[in-house]
Amino acid sequence: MNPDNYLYLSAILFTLGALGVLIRRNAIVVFMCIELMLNAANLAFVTFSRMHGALDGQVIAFFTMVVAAAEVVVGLAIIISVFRTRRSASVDDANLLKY
Amino acid sequence: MSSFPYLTVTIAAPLVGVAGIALLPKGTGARSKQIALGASLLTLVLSIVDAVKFDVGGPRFQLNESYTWISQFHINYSVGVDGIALVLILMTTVLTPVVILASWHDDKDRPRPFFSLLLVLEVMMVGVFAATDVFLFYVLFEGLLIPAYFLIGSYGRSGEQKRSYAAVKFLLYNLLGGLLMLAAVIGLYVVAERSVADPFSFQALANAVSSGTLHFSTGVERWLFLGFFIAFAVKAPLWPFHTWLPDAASEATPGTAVLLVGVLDKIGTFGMLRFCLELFPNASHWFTPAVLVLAVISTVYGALLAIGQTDMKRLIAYTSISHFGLITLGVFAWTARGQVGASLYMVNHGLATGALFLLAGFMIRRRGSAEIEAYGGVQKVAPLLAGTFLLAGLSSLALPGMSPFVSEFLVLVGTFEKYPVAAIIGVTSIVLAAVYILWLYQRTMTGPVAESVSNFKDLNRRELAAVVPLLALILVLGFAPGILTKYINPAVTQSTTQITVAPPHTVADAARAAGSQR
Amino acid sequence: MDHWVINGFDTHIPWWFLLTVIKGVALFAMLVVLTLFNIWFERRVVSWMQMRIGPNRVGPQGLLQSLADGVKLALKEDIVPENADKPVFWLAPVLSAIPAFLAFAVIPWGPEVSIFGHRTTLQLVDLPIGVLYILAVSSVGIYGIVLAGWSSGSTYPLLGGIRSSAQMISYEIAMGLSFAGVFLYAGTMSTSGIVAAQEQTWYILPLCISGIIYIIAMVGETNRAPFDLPEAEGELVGGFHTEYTSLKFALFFLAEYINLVTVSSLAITMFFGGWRAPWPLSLWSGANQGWYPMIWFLVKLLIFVFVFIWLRGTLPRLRYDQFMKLGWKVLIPVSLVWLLLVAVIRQLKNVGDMDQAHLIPICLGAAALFVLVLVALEVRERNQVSRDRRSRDAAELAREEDLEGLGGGFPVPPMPGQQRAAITPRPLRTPILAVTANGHTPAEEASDGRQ
Amino acid sequence: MSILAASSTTATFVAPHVEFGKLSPMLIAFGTATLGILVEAFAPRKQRYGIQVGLALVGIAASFAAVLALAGTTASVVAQGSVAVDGTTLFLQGTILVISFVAFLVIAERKTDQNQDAFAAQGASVPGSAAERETTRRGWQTTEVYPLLMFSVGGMLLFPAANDLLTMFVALEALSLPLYLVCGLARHRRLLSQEAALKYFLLGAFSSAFFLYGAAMLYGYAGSVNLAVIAQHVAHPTAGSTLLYTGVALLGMGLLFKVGAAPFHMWTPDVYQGAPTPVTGFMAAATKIAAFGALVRVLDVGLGVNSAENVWRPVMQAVAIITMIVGGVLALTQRDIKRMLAYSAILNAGYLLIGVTSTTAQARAAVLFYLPVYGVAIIGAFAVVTLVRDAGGEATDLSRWAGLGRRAPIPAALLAVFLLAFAGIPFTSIFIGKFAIFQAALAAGSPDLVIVAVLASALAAFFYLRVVVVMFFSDPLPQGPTIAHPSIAVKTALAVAAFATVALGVAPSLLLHLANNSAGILAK
Amino acid sequence: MDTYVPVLILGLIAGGFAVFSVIMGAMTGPKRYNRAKYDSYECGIEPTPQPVGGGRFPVKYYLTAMLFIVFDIEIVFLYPWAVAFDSLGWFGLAEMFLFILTVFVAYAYVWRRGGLEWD
Repeated sequence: MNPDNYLYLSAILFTLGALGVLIRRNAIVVFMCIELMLNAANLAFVTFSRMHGALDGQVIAFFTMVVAAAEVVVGLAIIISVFRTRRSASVDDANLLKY
Repeated sequence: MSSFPYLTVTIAAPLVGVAGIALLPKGTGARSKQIALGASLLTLVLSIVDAVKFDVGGPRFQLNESYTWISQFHINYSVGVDGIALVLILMTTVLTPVVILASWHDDKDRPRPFFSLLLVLEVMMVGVFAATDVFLFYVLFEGLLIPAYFLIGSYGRSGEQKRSYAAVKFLLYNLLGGLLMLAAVIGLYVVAERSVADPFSFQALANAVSSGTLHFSTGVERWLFLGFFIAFAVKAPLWPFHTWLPDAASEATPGTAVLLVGVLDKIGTFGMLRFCLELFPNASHWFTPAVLVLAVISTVYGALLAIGQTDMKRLIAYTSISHFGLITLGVFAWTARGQVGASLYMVNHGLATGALFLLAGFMIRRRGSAEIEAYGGVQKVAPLLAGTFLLAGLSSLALPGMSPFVSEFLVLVGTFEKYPVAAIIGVTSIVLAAVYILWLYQRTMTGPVAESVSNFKDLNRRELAAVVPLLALILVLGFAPGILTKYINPAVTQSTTQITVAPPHTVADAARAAGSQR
Repeated sequence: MDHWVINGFDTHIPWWFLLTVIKGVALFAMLVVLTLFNIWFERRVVSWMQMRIGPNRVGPQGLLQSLADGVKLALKEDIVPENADKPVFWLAPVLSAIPAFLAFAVIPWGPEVSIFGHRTTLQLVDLPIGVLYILAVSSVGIYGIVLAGWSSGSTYPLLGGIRSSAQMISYEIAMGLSFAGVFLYAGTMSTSGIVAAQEQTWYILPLCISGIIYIIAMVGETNRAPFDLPEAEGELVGGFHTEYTSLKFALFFLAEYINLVTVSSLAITMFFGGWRAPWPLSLWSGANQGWYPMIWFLVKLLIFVFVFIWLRGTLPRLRYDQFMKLGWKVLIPVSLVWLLLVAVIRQLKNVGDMDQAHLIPICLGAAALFVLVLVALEVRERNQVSRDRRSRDAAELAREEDLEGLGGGFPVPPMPGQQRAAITPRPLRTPILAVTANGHTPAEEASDGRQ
Repeated sequence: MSILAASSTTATFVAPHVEFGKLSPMLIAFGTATLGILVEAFAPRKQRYGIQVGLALVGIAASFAAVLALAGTTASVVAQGSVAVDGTTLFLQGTILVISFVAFLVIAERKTDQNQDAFAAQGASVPGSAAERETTRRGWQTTEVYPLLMFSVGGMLLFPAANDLLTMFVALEALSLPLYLVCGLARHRRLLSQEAALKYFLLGAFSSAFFLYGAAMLYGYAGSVNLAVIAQHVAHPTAGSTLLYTGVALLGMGLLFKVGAAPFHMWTPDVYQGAPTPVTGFMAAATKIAAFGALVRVLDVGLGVNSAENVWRPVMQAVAIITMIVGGVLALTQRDIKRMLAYSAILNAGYLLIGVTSTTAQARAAVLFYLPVYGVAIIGAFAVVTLVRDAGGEATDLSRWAGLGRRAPIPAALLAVFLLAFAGIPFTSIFIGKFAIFQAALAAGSPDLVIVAVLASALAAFFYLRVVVVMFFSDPLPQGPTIAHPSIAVKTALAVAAFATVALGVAPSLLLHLANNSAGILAK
Repeated sequence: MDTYVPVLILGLIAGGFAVFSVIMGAMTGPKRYNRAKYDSYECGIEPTPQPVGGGRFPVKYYLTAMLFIVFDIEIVFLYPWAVAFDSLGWFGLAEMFLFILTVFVAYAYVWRRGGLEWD
């Protein structure tokens, strides 16, 4: 299969994730969209890795997974603590800080 | 480079007072006044020593000192004085003890910071006149805003809204000007770095400009000129950059106002004379018509507005704007006579307006109001006060025999040689000056004694001690201006020599003028 | 690639494809049949252990009982609760059944055999990362369970689903760690490679600890007794599938039994020589060739299934905290340390400059030290926890829990007479006004904070 | 990377060479953090605070000693090409460590708030709940803050040193993730704090996703994430440059977010305001240093400044201008001092970007000089903010600060020094920094940037001075905030910050010299 | 991609079967409406109100999930190491010791701070 297609898929996923971050209001959904973006990057890395015939990209994907996992842990901790105090995970409800 | 750092010692002398004030034990803060007075008098003595050491016939810059400061940018701590700087330093060191004496009770019960700030301000004022490194000049030029800012904002008239408004306005105007100058200073450095070994040294730069080693492209020179000029125009308030001065001068304590108008603003005209003309002669020439228009407008506008004022201190501030217009006129007249007059005027204006401000301050302190309406018939209750006030006023309107007369005359004559129209319009300000000064005197001092004035005390000994030296100086210099011109003339001659575009005959004029003055 | 034309057809279907389809269908059929058999087997064996008879009516010895049950389930009403999230509720059983089948794709049933004159291995597909694939696919199965619990819109299934997933992921770690030792020895992740590497010795011998850990973990992983907490009838009714009926319920059931077979097969593949014949039989060279290995594999599988049933028949169910503790505080550290020990031994062997006689005391010493540390940790922990508990002010905590509505993290039904803070669905974009303990709303607090 | 590349081509495995000595500053920082976790696990609750603070300070000092020991060694790329240890790296690492030390002194402060530090007793407890009151009453502390911040410090040390994009990404996350958490742990005003953490996290993760995708594009372009290899491909293009441009743009967005440049600045004011003030100070100073270090390295090493100059310079210049305008204008309207300082941080990022866009060695040196002086001053400023307290924590609203100069002359004077420094008044370190940057920019031929910067400075002076006006020219409020008497640690921190701000304004030569010497050397 | 075709085939068979079952179950079974039947099951008492949209979630499980992630990632790194163990030699062993040690630090922390307590 032509590797370009994987890149297109990756770009689409990344764009979807980015749009989701900008449009969605629920912190968890926003967060999931960010994970989607990270995974789109992973897909791109792996595809390029295959195109270049080297394994670097796959190793990078490993590291990205680790980082994404750490991000999940931290992010969920924050979201849950916010949710516990406000009973809401909507980003719009987090509106105490304004200019 | 002289063996003993006379200038540095003079500059740093007030710091002795600051240290003394800082070391005062708790509860004895009131002693700061005496310490400050002592330190400022010490500085005065030292500056007189400098003047004595200064060889009138010698090279232009003397008492030079230079130490590497920031080698990465070729910045040096270098000081040195020519005649103009020297007389301005003398004026500063004279005014400071007078101001301290006059401000004896203006410290709002926080004497330590007040007098420390005055002394720090003196350090910077003396330093700025003595600096021969462009960067050092700039740093001090900007730095003295801070003590002045706190003096206006913390110790001025009551009514914090207006006071802090005036302080902020003062700082912002000057800071914006200063930042533009910073850009120009850096620009100058970047350009000069290529051809001048010591790109921040004023002497090196001036020499390079006059010898042609340092050549700016026309556009660059004009931009750099503008950067410097706007900063100086804000400082020496030239219409339309003047609006901070009436606010600042009227909100500050009389002492601060004296330093503000008497010394700080002189840095602006001093800077024009030294930096704009000598470093950017071509651009200065190109801009001269515009500058002259501004100067003339300032002169007339300041005078007209002064007439309309109801607040004494604002009135005096506006007279200063008018006078600064004249000084600028003299600076940009491109004649030696005009420039000598302008330099002389800087000193004389400092003394005359200083005395006027102080006396107004004494009155305001007694009455608690700066409104002219609130006074009347003071001369019957406090003849000494009225008498000194009249003297100061007359000197401000440049009555012959008083020192400002000489300088104003020289400026107008010098301008007339090349720009007669400007000079003629400038003359009208003399007429207007008579109006505002005499009318002010008439409204406050003569007539029936106002109720609130009836229990006025006359000047006490401290106040007399503050004012009398100034008036004495005005009279002495009025009759013997040569005391100062002997220092000023060589400096002007030498600087005009350096301005290559200046037509050669003006040099001869200047020499003649110098001779005639003697 | 060679394309053969099947007689009478014009279409070019490669043989390998046809073979794959055949193998796939066979695999599917066998799994379904095995499930039916295992259900019957379990009921009979448990009855036997409990001195009962068990199903014996439908078919010979009741063998068709499971089939009959399946038909009965298909004829029951398919109830979807009102509170349920409908699409997910439908999706969940499908999502849990498919991975169960898929996991089996890489299990080797035997060596190369000849089918219709074509040589092929008795394995659907031989992936180089076979074991990883199994782990990945079986993880997807967890989604089925969590989603089933969540979408039911009911308390017990939710708890059951979450508990179940917590349990599965907890034991998955121990399971994964136990595999690492196998990879270390085999040098590959391919299932067939691992089987091939066990030609000399089954890995259960050198990797005994790994094997034991895996066997424990696999029971936990399949939610089987004594680890069948998610379906603890006393606490949670039926667990995540409480609200499921009819064939959707049957699918969960199916998935569970297939998983049982899968993990057993994996155990056989990883530790018990795969399709290889056991020792005395392996002396006969023909035992590991042709179709015979499938027999050995099935026998081993049945033994494992029997062990599962045996456990269910004899052991009481663990409490949830005991169960999690076993997983986290025993299996994981033990397998990690074991892995390191294995690695050291292996490396020493590779280098070849170590007398094996020295090795055993070193390993034992290290293991003993480690156990001591663990014990110390646990003792201190216990002391600390009990201290903390004792010193807590029970009344205050109780009040806080009431207000939070989460009794220590779980939603709890209200006590009689207890007033519960009303939770109403809130329109979007308005600040929520939940009352916090000190009587201020968060919004108030926040605005206080801004002063 | 090369590990696997090697093993894929040849069967034999060559153990990578890791220069532990050259990595020691980072290793020490991460090691300290790890030790901190063990302390958290095994030390009795009462002693944890003391041990943690001591450990962190010792760790930072040891790491700094390692930096000093490395100073002067030849610039080299170590750890299989993933970390560059050169003049710039060591300078920035040293700076980060000094600033962290000062920041930790402020973070560890307990005397100002009834023997409690600035962090919630338990991060998980609901604000205002009985559980929280109980934990507070018992004096429990979230001492995890110290190891967390040490991890962050480690990440900051690695960030400007990273020589490939993967290492950079990992470092970016290592420095960000702990900060996200710590931001949400303020003892007072937890809701604000948690909101800040949430926003910081979401936007930070969003930007790091951009960074990563940019790295992926560059990997596709050059076949490697190593900056030097990318530079080679930029210099001698072998493929179309679409991937390069996309990659650089996305990468740039990620980095610009971290430095707080407009239009990626949205998080800054919220996070600065909501986070515990000592942490805000740390973040404002150290993160900025690390991020600018990384930015400079990506541009200089990765893009090979000269060849790709035309691609990114105009864009960066535009960003610098927008950043200065946004920072300057929005700061004018602020009533909260922390928020005001946040916008001022954006403004300062704009100044620094001027230095970044000029690619001369002078400009690099100017940036290197500006970073430490700004960092020290901003830490000092936030440290003063921690001292002005109300019943509900710090009184950050400007109106509450009226007349502070009279009630507490020393803190007010210190803050005035820092604010005047930000305003670029002569005799302060930041004035010299600005001078250096403007000079470099003019020499590099961008007078337009300098003009905007000058105008922005004037604007900035206005809002800095407003604070001074409020403090010194207004009469004190009758029920004004109290001024906490800090411990010797905070006093030291303040003294160091103020001294450095003034001393480096009067005698900047030494640091300028150091910056000049460090800037030229970039290991490639 | 050929390697995954068999998996796809098996997946199709299994998926087909599962979907077929679900649909069959819905079609073959009888439908007799009864209000109580469609309520959530709660052992016969009035069901507790369930906030719509999963408003409640037992937070403690979050901790388990978090721990799982840590160890799962550890496993991700262990597997390649284990497979390539023989060629990595002492270097690989030492690195893995360091790695596992680091994870153990986190593990000890979680253990000591009560993260491994369930009730």
